[in-house]
Amino acid sequence: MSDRTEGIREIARKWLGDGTVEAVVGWEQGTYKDKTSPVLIRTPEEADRLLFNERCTNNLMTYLKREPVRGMEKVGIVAKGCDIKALIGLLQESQVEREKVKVIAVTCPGVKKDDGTVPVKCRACDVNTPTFYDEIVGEKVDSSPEPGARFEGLEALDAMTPAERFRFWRGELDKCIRCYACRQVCPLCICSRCIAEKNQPQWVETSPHPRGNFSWNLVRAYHLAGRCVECEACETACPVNIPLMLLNRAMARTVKGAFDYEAGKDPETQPPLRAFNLDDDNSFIL
Amino acid sequence: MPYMTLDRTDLPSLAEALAGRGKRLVLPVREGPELFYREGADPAQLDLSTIPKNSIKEFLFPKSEKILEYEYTGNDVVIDDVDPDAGPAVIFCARPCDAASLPVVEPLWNWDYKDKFFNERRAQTLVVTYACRTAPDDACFCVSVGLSPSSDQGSDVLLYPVDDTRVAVRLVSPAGRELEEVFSGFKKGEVSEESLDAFAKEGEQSLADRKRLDKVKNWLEGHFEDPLWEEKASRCIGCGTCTFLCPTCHCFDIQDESVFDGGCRLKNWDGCQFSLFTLHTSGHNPRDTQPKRYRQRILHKYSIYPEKFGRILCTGCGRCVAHCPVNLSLYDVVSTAQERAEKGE
Amino acid sequence: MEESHGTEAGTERVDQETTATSWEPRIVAFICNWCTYTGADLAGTSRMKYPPYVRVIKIPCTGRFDPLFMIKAFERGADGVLVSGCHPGDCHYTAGNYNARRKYTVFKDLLATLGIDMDRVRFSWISASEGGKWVDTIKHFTEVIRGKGPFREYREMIDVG
Amino acid sequence: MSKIGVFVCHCGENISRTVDCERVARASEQIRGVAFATDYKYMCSDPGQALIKKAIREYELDGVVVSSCSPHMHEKTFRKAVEEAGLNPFLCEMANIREHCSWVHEKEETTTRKAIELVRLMVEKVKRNVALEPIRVNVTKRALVIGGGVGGIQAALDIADGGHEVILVEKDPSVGGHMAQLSETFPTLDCSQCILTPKMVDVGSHPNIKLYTYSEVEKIEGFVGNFKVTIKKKARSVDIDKCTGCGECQLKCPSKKIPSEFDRGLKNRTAIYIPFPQAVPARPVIDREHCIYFTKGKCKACQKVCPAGAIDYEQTDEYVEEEVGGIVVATGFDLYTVGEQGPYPDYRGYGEYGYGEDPDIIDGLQFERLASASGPTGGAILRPSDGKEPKSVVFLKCIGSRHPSKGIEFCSKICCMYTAKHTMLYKHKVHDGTAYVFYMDIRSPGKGYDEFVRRAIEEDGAVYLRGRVSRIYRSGDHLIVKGADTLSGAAVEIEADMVVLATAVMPQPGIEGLFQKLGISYDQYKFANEAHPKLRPVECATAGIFLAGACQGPKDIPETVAQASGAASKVQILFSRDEMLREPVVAKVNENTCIACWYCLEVCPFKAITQKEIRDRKGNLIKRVAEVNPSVCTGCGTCAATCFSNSIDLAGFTDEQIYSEINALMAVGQDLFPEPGKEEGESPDEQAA
Repeated sequence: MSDRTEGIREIARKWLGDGTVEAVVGWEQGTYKDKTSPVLIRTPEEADRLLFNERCTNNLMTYLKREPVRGMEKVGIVAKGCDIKALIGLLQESQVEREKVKVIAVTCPGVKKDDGTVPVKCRACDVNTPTFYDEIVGEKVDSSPEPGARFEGLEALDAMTPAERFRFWRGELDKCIRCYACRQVCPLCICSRCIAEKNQPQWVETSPHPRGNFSWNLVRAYHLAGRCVECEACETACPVNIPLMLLNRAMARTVKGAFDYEAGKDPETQPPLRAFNLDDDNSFIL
Repeated sequence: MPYMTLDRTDLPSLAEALAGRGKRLVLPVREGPELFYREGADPAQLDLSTIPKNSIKEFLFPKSEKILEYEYTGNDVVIDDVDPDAGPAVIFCARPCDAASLPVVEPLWNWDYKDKFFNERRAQTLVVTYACRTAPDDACFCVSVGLSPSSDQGSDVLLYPVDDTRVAVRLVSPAGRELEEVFSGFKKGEVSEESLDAFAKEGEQSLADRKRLDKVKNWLEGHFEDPLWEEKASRCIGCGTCTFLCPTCHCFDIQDESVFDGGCRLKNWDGCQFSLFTLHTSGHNPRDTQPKRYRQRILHKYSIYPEKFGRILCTGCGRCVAHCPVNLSLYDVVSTAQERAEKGE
Repeated sequence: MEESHGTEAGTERVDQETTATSWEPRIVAFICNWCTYTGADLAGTSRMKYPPYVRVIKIPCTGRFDPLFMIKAFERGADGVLVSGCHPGDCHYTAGNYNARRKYTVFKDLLATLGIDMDRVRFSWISASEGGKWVDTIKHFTEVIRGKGPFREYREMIDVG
Repeated sequence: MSKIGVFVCHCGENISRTVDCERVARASEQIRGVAFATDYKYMCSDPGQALIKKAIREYELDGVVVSSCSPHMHEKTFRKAVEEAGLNPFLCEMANIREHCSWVHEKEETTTRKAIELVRLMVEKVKRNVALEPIRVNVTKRALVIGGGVGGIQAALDIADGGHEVILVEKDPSVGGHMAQLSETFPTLDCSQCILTPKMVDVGSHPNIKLYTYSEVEKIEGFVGNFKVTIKKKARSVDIDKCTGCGECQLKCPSKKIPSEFDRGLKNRTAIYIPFPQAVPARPVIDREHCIYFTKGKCKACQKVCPAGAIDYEQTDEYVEEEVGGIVVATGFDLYTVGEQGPYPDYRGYGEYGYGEDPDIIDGLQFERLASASGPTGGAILRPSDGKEPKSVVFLKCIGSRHPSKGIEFCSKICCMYTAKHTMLYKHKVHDGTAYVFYMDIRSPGKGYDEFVRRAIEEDGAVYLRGRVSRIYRSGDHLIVKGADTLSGAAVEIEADMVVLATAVMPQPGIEGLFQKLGISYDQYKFANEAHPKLRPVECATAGIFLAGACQGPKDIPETVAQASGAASKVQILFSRDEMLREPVVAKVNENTCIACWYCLEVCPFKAITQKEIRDRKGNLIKRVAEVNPSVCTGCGTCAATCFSNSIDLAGFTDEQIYSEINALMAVGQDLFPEPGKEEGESPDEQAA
């Protein structure tokens, strides 16, 4: 990992030094346990704060949508393959201009969660060595996605009756406190005014009561259908430990099955809810 | 004066005995990798291994609470007051930093307006606190704000886990002392006052490297505009994790929810890190960037609130440090302020 | 405590509805102006008969259907929700129904994942000439909802909310 | 507080037979914001309307709900009445308690309750209605016609004769299209060129028609009444203003072995050429792909002989912009590829029939050229391989058409007729020859059409065999055609001198590119879609664009011409006013919260949404947002339902309105269905109990 760290610092120093970018978004050592923290580096001297290790879990692409990064003419960003999927989503939806963002891709053998376990996204990873970037650091890491890993969490859910599923989700969603960490940390929740914050009319009640929570979590998952790149940032951030990725992955599975689409693969494709085919599945419409 | 001790294994039974019939019982239990205070959980599942992820705030100031109802009849409207649904409750094995949050926020709920919802709950809630022998988490910094791992502030009863098997009992408040009988029923032995002092010392010792934050207030008052805010808080994503996990954050929002002919008014948690928190109808937002919002949070906790109510609005529980999705550490920010104040910067 | 946000009267009303034998299904139908609405008109001019528990909310096109509508209908006590528009290829606006179909595809799976009983959600294409199909659809859907009874799971959330 | 009026109609007894209309009115009175409610026998009658108008004035109503029949029946009536009383017509809505209630339910409590609830929903909606003004759109009274075949020619002439300017764009060097290639036309056997040529000349000389040949539509912007078209004039290498059309250049051109497109390869042409003698304009064009000067760098024979000095090798593609108000699309058809490969990669072709390999296997248009007096053989039917007169000709129908395994399911419609015509033309010229026709069905509806086919069979002795051909192969001087006669059940083998394949009618290859520029939809075969297959067969769903001819589907000449005149008429209707009024049910963007993800732009079926830049006073770009062009928007609302942040709303069906309707489904305590006679002011609790 240290060579990756050195590689990132070197490119950041160069870009910041020659004015290629105004700033570089990367990870630095955090203050709590072994956590890392996103950091905005503005001078070549500060570049030595940047690092890469297996605790670089945050998807930094979320900073592209907010100030001060959003307003910058040119910005460098350090990214794992999975993070770059989010960039591809943002490009598809015209939220960033490719020329403005310089990507320092880092090959990644996988990261570890706070509790030391390996996230599903790493077990299912097909982009250990990124293919979409401006510069890349780290030696090549071959991808060998574990078959079935991506949707394995859905099996238990599928096995339940609808009533059991409903009870399961009531139990989970009632916990929601509407801190919106899921939304704020998500690189693809791009609305400047979330539907949950629009009150004329108030489609999604903001109250963290069961009804409001059910609507909110449902709408969040729906609005990410075909867009979520499964970076797991939402689930990682959730302070009440709602298994949000179950919903996101259920949507990913639907989109794959119904439209043969996977988010974050190709900036030239149309997200599925922005297009249609004449021969889309019609079997469920009576 | 000696203090009675109980067997640690008797804690679940004690919890049940305290709750008795009809009292709501809140205690920490494990859910996945973390602990949470939960109401109605099985006392046998009591887990004291670390500090829970949520604070006890939600049991006195629920995340959503109905405060009135209204109904239209023809073109008139009838408003009905609503009483808090607040039966007697026992919060069992709260951490000292959680218990200490109660006296911190009480003046707020009883300032220009006496909030009957908080007050009624507070009056009916017994807080039995479980002192920390050593800091349960790297994020803890209670000593920095004048508290300690065995602080009795806000507690009715303080339990000291003096060793692996015994728990000493100190009845702190009058309400706590009224329960002597219940506790005596579990009495197994005694410890001296000195051993509790030693316990407290051990706890404070475990946080010896934490800074006292006594100069932060002054520093903040002179550094409203400072590069520190941008440097630390440009990473803030503006979620409500820190404010909602915080035992002392108390902001709320009022929402009306209506159907065809009426509805109700709710008081819901709100947080100063949301961009909408200060958004005016005109579209103007006086705190228009995340660093400004973050500064406000620190200022409120360490300067404005102390100015008004004489107490720092923080008990050093460290939840905002440990659970921030982007690892933006409040302790890091305020201790930096302290350091700079000490250096005269 | 926090399970007490519902207005009292609302709670009573729901209780009354769910327990009394007088419970009537509440079906909300979001239908497009050009095909299904006109088809339902035809059912009327043909004096066909169907159960009176459906409440039609007219939208110009199924393209206008936002899944938020369905959720709000459930929040307001619907026991079943129908969305119906022009057959593929017949859309007055050429493609609104194709866009709608994509939304349905995604949203129905999401509802199913969350444990919503999919018998309570129905999508159909009913043209302006299919008065009979409208009648059959409503009859059948009403029967299904009657068989299921009130949407207790969702109404529980209404009670506490 | 709103002041809504509710007017409950009995519709004679149509509603009151099953719905207690008086009770509906009384219940409506109790809805918050309702200032007046009444019931009446016939609300749509003059006294009924007068009652509404009076109430609007008397109670200063700011919204009206007429609770009666379907809005499809009387919405216009009541909105007009409301407008006459000084209220904006869009503040009136209808609750459909007849078609959706009284007529479909029995007389019982639930039926009246449903009627009350339908009124309640509509009252809640109307409270959120806002006054809307019709959208006015200026009309540029110039038309664009794309395609210079018979359809385009007819449309252009009709519009021009109506007194409006027409821009006619044709991709080939001459107008005329496929009809110019035909010999005679069914069912009258009149000479195709004889009837078409005068029209071509008219188009070339009409003072109101601006003709762009050898040109293509490059770009289209704008909307109905206000299109801006960019036309690419391909470099012709000949200055047609100087050129006199004398033809010297063609005679001297050394590159003479280029298969003529017009004669479908049965004859050769030169590199500088006029496609056919009657071409309009009768001016040559240099085919740069085959021109020796352009390929090898020297020659210039044409320039040397041109007496007018019209040859211009330096000419480049030129782009011109034209502003038009309406567009007629008449891009016509092409024939299905018969060989293995062709311009339609999705279709398999008919390799087994040997087209393109054996010169005596030709398609229908080639036969037309053989039979044409102006064709390569001067009208004599001679087989291409050796110029001998074929004594037996086999005609195969449905080549491509009605053959799903080859990729096409539709019937090409004209082949039955033209094949019958071919057999007749053949028999009229080769009296001792035999024409065989393999067919699946004979489809000859149309004036004089079936009689025509019968004549081919009965008078001219064409041998019709019902079945498909499995294989065609050469055996010495003959082609062996193996097939089946399904009527007799026998296998058939015919020694033919020539085979003619009636290939499917397909859209022009690549035409979808143009359709996409126009923003009009097309089917799986790339035929343009009409707005409604029966009632709006000439219009496209996109306002201001009309269809003529085979670009929409297989059509014969009379149909094409009729539709072209129809399209021309539609254009002239459009041009009959200086400005158009459109229903204001259109979408509107909330620029504050739009994040420019362009979902709306992509899902809009009408290309009504564009990107707009918001700049500060100094001109710096602040942000981009979506913008709806109200002149183009048709109000489907797909954008509104697709926008994640609800930053687009649809007037008339706003989120607020729909929300209010849904919200009105639930009440907390009020008795929603009070019985008449019950005292007011009773507490809800008592009522509930």
